Amino acid sequence: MRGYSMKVSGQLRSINTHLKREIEKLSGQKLDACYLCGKCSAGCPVAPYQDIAPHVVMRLAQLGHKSVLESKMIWNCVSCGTCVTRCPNNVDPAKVCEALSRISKREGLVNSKVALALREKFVDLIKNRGRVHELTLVIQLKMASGDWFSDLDVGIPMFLQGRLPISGHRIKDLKNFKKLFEGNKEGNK
Amino acid sequence: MNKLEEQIQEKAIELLEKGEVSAVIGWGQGWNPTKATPLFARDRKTAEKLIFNPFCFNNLSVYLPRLNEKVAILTKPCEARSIVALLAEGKINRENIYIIGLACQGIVDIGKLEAAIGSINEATEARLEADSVVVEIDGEAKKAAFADVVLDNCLSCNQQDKTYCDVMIGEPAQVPTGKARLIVPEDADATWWRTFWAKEFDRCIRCYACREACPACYCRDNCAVQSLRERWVGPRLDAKEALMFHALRAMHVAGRCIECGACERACPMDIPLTLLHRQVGDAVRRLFNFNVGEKADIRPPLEFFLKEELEKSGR
Amino acid sequence: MAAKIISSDNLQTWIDKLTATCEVYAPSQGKEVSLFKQVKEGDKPALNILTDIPPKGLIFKQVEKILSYRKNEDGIEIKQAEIEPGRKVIFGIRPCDARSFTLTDKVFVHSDMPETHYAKRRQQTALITLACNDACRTCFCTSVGGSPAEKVGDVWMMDLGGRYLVEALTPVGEEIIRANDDLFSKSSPEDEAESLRIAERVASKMPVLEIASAKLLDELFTNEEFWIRLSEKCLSCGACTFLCPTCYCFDVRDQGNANSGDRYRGWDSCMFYQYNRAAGGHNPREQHWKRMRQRMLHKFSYFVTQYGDIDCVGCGRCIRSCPVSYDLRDFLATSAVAVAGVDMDFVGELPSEGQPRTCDIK
Amino acid sequence: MARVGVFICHCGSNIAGKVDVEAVARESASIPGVAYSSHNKYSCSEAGQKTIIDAIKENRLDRVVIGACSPKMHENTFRNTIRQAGLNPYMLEIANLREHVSWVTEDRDAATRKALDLVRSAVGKVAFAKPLTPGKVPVEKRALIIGGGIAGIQAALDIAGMGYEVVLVEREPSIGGRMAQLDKTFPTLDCSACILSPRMVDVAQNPNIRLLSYSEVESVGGYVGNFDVVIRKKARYVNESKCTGCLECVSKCPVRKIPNEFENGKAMRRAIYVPFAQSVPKVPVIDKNHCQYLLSPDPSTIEVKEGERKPRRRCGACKIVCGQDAIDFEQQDEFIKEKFGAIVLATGFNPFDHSKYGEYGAGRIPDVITALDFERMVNSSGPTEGKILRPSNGEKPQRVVFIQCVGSRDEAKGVPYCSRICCMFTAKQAILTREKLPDAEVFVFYMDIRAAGKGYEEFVRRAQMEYGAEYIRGRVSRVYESDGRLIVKAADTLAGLPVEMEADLVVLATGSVAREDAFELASAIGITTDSYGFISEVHPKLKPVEIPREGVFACGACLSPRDIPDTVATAGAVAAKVGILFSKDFLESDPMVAEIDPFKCAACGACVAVCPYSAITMEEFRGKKFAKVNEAMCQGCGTCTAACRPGAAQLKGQTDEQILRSVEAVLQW
Amino acid sequence: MKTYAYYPGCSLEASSREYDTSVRAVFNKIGIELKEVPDWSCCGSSQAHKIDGDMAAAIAGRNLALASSIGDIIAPCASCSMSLKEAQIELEHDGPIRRVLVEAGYEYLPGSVSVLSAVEAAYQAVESGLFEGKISSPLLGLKVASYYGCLLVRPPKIAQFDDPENPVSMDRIMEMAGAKPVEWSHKVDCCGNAYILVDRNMTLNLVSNILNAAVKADADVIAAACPLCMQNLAERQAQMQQRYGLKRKIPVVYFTQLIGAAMGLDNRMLGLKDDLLKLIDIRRQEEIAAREAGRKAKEAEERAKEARRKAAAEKEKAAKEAKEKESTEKESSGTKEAGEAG
Repeated sequence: MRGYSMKVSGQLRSINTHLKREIEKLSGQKLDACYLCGKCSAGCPVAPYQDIAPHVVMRLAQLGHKSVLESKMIWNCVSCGTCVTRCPNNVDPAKVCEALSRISKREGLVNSKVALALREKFVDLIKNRGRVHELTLVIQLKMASGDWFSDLDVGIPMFLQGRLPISGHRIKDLKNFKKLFEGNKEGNK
Repeated sequence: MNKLEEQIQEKAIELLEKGEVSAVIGWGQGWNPTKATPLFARDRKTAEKLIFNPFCFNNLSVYLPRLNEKVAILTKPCEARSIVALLAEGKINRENIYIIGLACQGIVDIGKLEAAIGSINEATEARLEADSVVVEIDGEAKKAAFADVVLDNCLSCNQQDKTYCDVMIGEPAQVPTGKARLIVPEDADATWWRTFWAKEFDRCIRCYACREACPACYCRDNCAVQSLRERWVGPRLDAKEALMFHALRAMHVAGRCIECGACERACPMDIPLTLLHRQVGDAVRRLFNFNVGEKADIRPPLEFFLKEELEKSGR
Repeated sequence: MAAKIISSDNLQTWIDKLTATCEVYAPSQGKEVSLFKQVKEGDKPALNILTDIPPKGLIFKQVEKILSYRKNEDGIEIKQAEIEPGRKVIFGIRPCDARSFTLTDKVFVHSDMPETHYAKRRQQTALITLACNDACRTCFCTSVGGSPAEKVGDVWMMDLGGRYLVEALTPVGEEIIRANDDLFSKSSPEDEAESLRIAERVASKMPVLEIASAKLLDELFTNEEFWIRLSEKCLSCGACTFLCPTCYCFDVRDQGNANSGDRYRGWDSCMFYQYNRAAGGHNPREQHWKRMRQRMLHKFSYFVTQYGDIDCVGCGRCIRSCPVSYDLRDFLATSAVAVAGVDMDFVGELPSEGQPRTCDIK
Repeated sequence: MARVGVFICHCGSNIAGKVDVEAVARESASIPGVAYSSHNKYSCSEAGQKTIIDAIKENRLDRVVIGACSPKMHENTFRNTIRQAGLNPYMLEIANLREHVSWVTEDRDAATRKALDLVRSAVGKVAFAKPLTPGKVPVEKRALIIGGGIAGIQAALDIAGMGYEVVLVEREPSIGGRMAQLDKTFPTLDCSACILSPRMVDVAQNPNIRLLSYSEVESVGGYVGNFDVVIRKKARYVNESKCTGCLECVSKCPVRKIPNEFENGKAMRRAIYVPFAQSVPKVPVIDKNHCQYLLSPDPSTIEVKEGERKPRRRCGACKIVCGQDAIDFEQQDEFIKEKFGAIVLATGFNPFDHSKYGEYGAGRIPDVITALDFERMVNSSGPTEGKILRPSNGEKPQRVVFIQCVGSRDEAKGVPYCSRICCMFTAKQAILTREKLPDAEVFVFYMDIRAAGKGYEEFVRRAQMEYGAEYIRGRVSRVYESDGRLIVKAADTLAGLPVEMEADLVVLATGSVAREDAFELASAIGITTDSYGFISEVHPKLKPVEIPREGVFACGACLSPRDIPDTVATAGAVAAKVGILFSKDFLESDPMVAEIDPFKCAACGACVAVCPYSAITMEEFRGKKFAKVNEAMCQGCGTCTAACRPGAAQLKGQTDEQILRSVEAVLQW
Repeated sequence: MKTYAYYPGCSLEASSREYDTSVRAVFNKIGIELKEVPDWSCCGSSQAHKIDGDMAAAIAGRNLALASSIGDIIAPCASCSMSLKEAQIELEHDGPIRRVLVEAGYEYLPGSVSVLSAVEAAYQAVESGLFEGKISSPLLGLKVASYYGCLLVRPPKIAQFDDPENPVSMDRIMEMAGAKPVEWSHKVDCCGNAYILVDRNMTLNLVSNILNAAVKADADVIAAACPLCMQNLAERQAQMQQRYGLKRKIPVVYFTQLIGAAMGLDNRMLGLKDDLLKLIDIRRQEEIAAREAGRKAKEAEERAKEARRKAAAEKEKAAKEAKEKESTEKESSGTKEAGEAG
């Protein structure tokens, strides 16, 4: 098992309340409710493979420290819900990571291009067809990561079994469906 | 005299002559055949004047709290619940009351009757014939279908076979079916009600007949409304002040009112007060799952407090 | 001025013309209750009824503001309430109701301390009385000093069938008739005779009640048993007093606070507990039978002693509207017997039993 | 017309900093009824009070409004002030300009306006005030103590020591409570039983103390100085006066497999038992839910056919072996009615039920135990006779992990508060583990160490430095079984390392929760609790052992989680309070109680039904029924005034009229 | 016949067709009609809300709106059911999302549908006895590790189903199917979701932990209820054996496939591999044999017990008789004494 590398750059001079409030607004979480007990980090399945632990994300978010926007952790949260289930203060660190990753993208500080690609390609796919076409998604992500050869042992048999069909469904009412993507543009800026 | 009346008189005379009670409270003939009047029979002679017909609209239990003697009371099935409610509140002593339940076929709503056949002040005779009420006025017999002129309360009567009493006279009759006097539109909202009551209460002359006729309103002389100090209701005579009085009364009888309609029948201005009390009553039934006048050993729901209620309210 | 005749058609024209010069109030049958309502041109009053609500309130308002006060820099400013100006006519008032005003006048107008609001309004108002062509089941005016055709008010009328016999009784009345003289024609002696016949017939329909003298009734005061039994079924509400044309008790209450507010005068009822409650909580008429006794003795004894008349006009409204159908005539009959010292078996008997039953006034 | 004097206090800058006090005083002068108004820097100071007295005398004032701090603070002060000026002390109204205005309002103008409104309201109210006089009630100088733990024991001994009679009621068969279950106490590592047992014996031997064990309080009526209490003495089926405590009966009882409550269910007892060796009284109890004799049907109730033999009761072994004939199967619950002047609540706490912690196995994993389990385990009279063993296989653990804050500081589990004792007992248990198992590793997972107390921090440091307990900062996320061992998943938040550790025994430092079942009588006694169920005191600082019902006190962990020293200290405090109460022969009763106007009363009885203190009864006078308030019992809560329809019930000093006038005064401008 | 709206989700159309067919077959057999939500779209899964929470709720909400004419929704994919549940909570109050939906021409009536995962629906069916008499070939002796993963029970405030730390519903379902659920430690541990494409090492580590735990618990098969879990757990076992110390391969199937097998449904609809079908048979035979042996042993024990009891009774009787004899003698002597004293 690996340790969190805890690579946090910069110095603490004061608290960036602006960023802190933005995180609170986007995530809907009260950051100060967290007393940093570390139970989220302790239970997080992916934390040992990231740069900083979830409770450190929470601490940096409390400080409004910009370095958190560059972390990998905020991109690689898998939304498994373990942290929120066990948090003694009913805080949802996953939602905080989610909010941070959105800000991170806006600020151009994305640490995990593949994770970004995963969510963007995924949503693009839905937007264009209404449903996800797994094969297209896999190919697009392979392109993003450049890792073409792992999992071929899995993919090829699946393809041959017809579990990854070449063409997928498109929903009929795409026109109205697309409105759902536009409707809320203002609310989420 | 019908058979029921014969039995009533017989029972009353028996009770009086055995000395079991000092009075039998029932109905006698009023100044007009369509007007029964409460009668306190204290001897054979007055007991022989006891009657019972569809014009006996008074709820007699209103007299019980102020009496200090052992009396017998005639009661319609529905109004027996008033007695139960008074017992529940400890206002009357069960040992001092002998309850004679009467099988009732329904009571005539004078308002409905007058709407159907015109003023009945001058009636010379009134009787029930088959399914209709016949009133003779000026030698002319005017007829109205009984179901059309019966009280709203009688239409939904479910008390026939569970009258709270010591003795029951007569056989349960069939519940009449008919139309309500006033039909509230289904989409009646707060605004509708506000307009409605503003119009109705505009007539109120604050004679307090409603209050005095109400068995639950036993505060009577001490009514908060007429308090000389804290003026809950102002001196002006308008619908607003009247609403304050009636709303205050409705809240005070909430959980104790059996919705007998005595207040409405007492009102010289014909204000449909039962509607107001039925609404409050519905709320009580919904909130506390409580039916007034069902059990004599439970105090009214607004007079005690259960921890579960706090939990249910989510506080 | 001699009596005149007016046709039914002209009668309506007369009413319409009256509305042009003054406020005219006449009986009106509403959905729930009948009462005196202001008539607008073209309205047809319901002249054939005895209203549920007497016209008392037109002159003696149920609630009226008598003054307002306001605290300002100079102290307290008091503003007497103004009475609405303009002449009024109460049209088609029954002799009993008209007579009630003359009784109340004794208290409020012809006294050492006149009641200004009442007196002024009374002065503004002309009464056009309509004699009765028939008697109600509850009528008993003849027993209390009135009559169905009593000539009371400013103008007196009687329906003779298609035409009305009209007679001005006061200068005001003469003026009213003179103003529309063209609508009236001369009356004949036959008309007068007819009117007497009708009055006779109507009067004969009413019960003849023996009323004990004021003094004897007063002696009945101490007979508690009598009053207790009499009032046994009374609920002690105020319906009878509020609907009585002669009851004039009132109460004065303020609404407001230390800085500003209004003072109101409103009807009170001797049947109410609070009516008699004194400062400190003592109540001389705590039990409702004492209040009933007060009401009865006031009307039939004290008022008689003080003003010479019975303070009841026999309209029967208290009987009609009583929630427990209490019949005032019971009291009159039983008290008459009681003062004679007979035992009390009779209580609850109906004195009017056996009397002719009558129908709607035509 | 009333002559009201208005005195506005600056409270230094507390009020004057936000409220234009001069303007308020100036404007007040024009309120109808106000004859005099002024302002003062410190009204509660001696000089300030003198100004008020002088102003009252000079201006012939007959009632007073003081605009100052909360009436909780100085109402009594100012009542005394105006009493000195010759007024009835209840002709006073306080407008709370500090807590209700200056401390909570930002804007100066708004604050001034609000202050003036409150003064108007107070003037409106005081104008209708009436002089009130307190009544006098005698004091029954006996104390009832509910709960026989260390708190109850200490309070009983102290009160008895003052020479007053005490009745100590304990629901369990023996006194001793939670402390009796403990092995050692921190930070001195004294043996718990060794310091407690002598006190328990003292209780039994003290002639001023009557001990009612295996008893519960059934109802409480009455009022301060005069409580009427009914105590249910549950049937023990053993005659206490005959029993010598030889326990022969216990050894013969065949029903052996009943989880012993005293051992937290981790050992078995019999159907007739004493909870533990040092039990006081040392009289066994028959558990009627398990006794074979009591469970078998009573032959007298069974009908049998002729010729058949009636079945006999099963067992009865205890009765046979008892040399004193002390076993009495016919015993019934006994109801004892007693009068007391004061009541002391010492009902203690419960350990948190860790079944809410699914991540720690919710009680399903045998080797995850609670702190109380550990106490019994490490105690030489406990189920393992003092040996620390893995419950799953009875082996010695190689590594023991302690997890702190289980059922403490955890809002998601409904316990956001700190239980205060867990840091310390965990350190103690870590030390005991290292003492008994020198080869075993000890890990303590903590969030913060809260060791405020004499010698506490040093104790924790000793656990780490002398005894080698390894402390890791981080809340454990999960404990699960794998291959016969436990896996503890956590994170060292200081080092930034994930922790996945194998362990043999996990001890959960379960927090303290309120013993809600102890207060079925809550409303009758007048107990109010905080949102966690702990008894609320009147004031956390100034009245820490008083509860809102006068004459009732509370001590120990029923107020909030606390350790033994604090518990004993509060017990002593309660004893002092009871002593003060009992030092008087008569009490003054608060005159601000309900009164019922018999003229207005409709005798509906609603007030009788709602009165939480049973202070109202129905009386009859000259044939008229009406409700009457016992002024000594009334606590002035006002419930009856709300229930009273005709408005006959009024709270003196807070009448409907006064309230309406004060509301009206605020609304009219 | 009760009707549910059926929301298959994208994966069930492609990579997880056997989940789709087995769910349909099982529910059909117990008399529950599944009506596919017309023109359903993707639920947004765990990715859409990372881009824009409101958009995610809107696209999931569209499916709720489409389903509201049919009734409660069964969404077999754990990710889908979670997304739909989350959107439904959002839609219950009047907010921007409901307005966006209306603008796009979809109307959702609050309270009109509730969302169930397939496990939830099956568990309800078990509770209400719909499976009674439907299990024709119970999976006797088959040791099943029920794998719930994250989103079936977490976060508990949204899932509103079972215990988030120790769920038992799938185990109960397996018991109903005759199988033997095993207690194991990784019931609710995360498998890494779609992040296999983002961080292979991390995901493979997570998957190996789960598989190792199941093997340690001696399970024959893992029952899953999520296409993503399925892909992660089932497809990379060869790699696991090579690099992550997985002792043996362990079949991973959808829990509905196992129910189907227990109900004797046609394997063409279930898509179980022959190896597993064989294993099921073997376990069943073993279990039947073991039960038979157990029954015999028990009978033997009963017989021995009865014999002991008889012997004891006889002994007691003899002792009693002796005692009674003694006491009658005593009594008679006692009366004698009394008589003399009198």
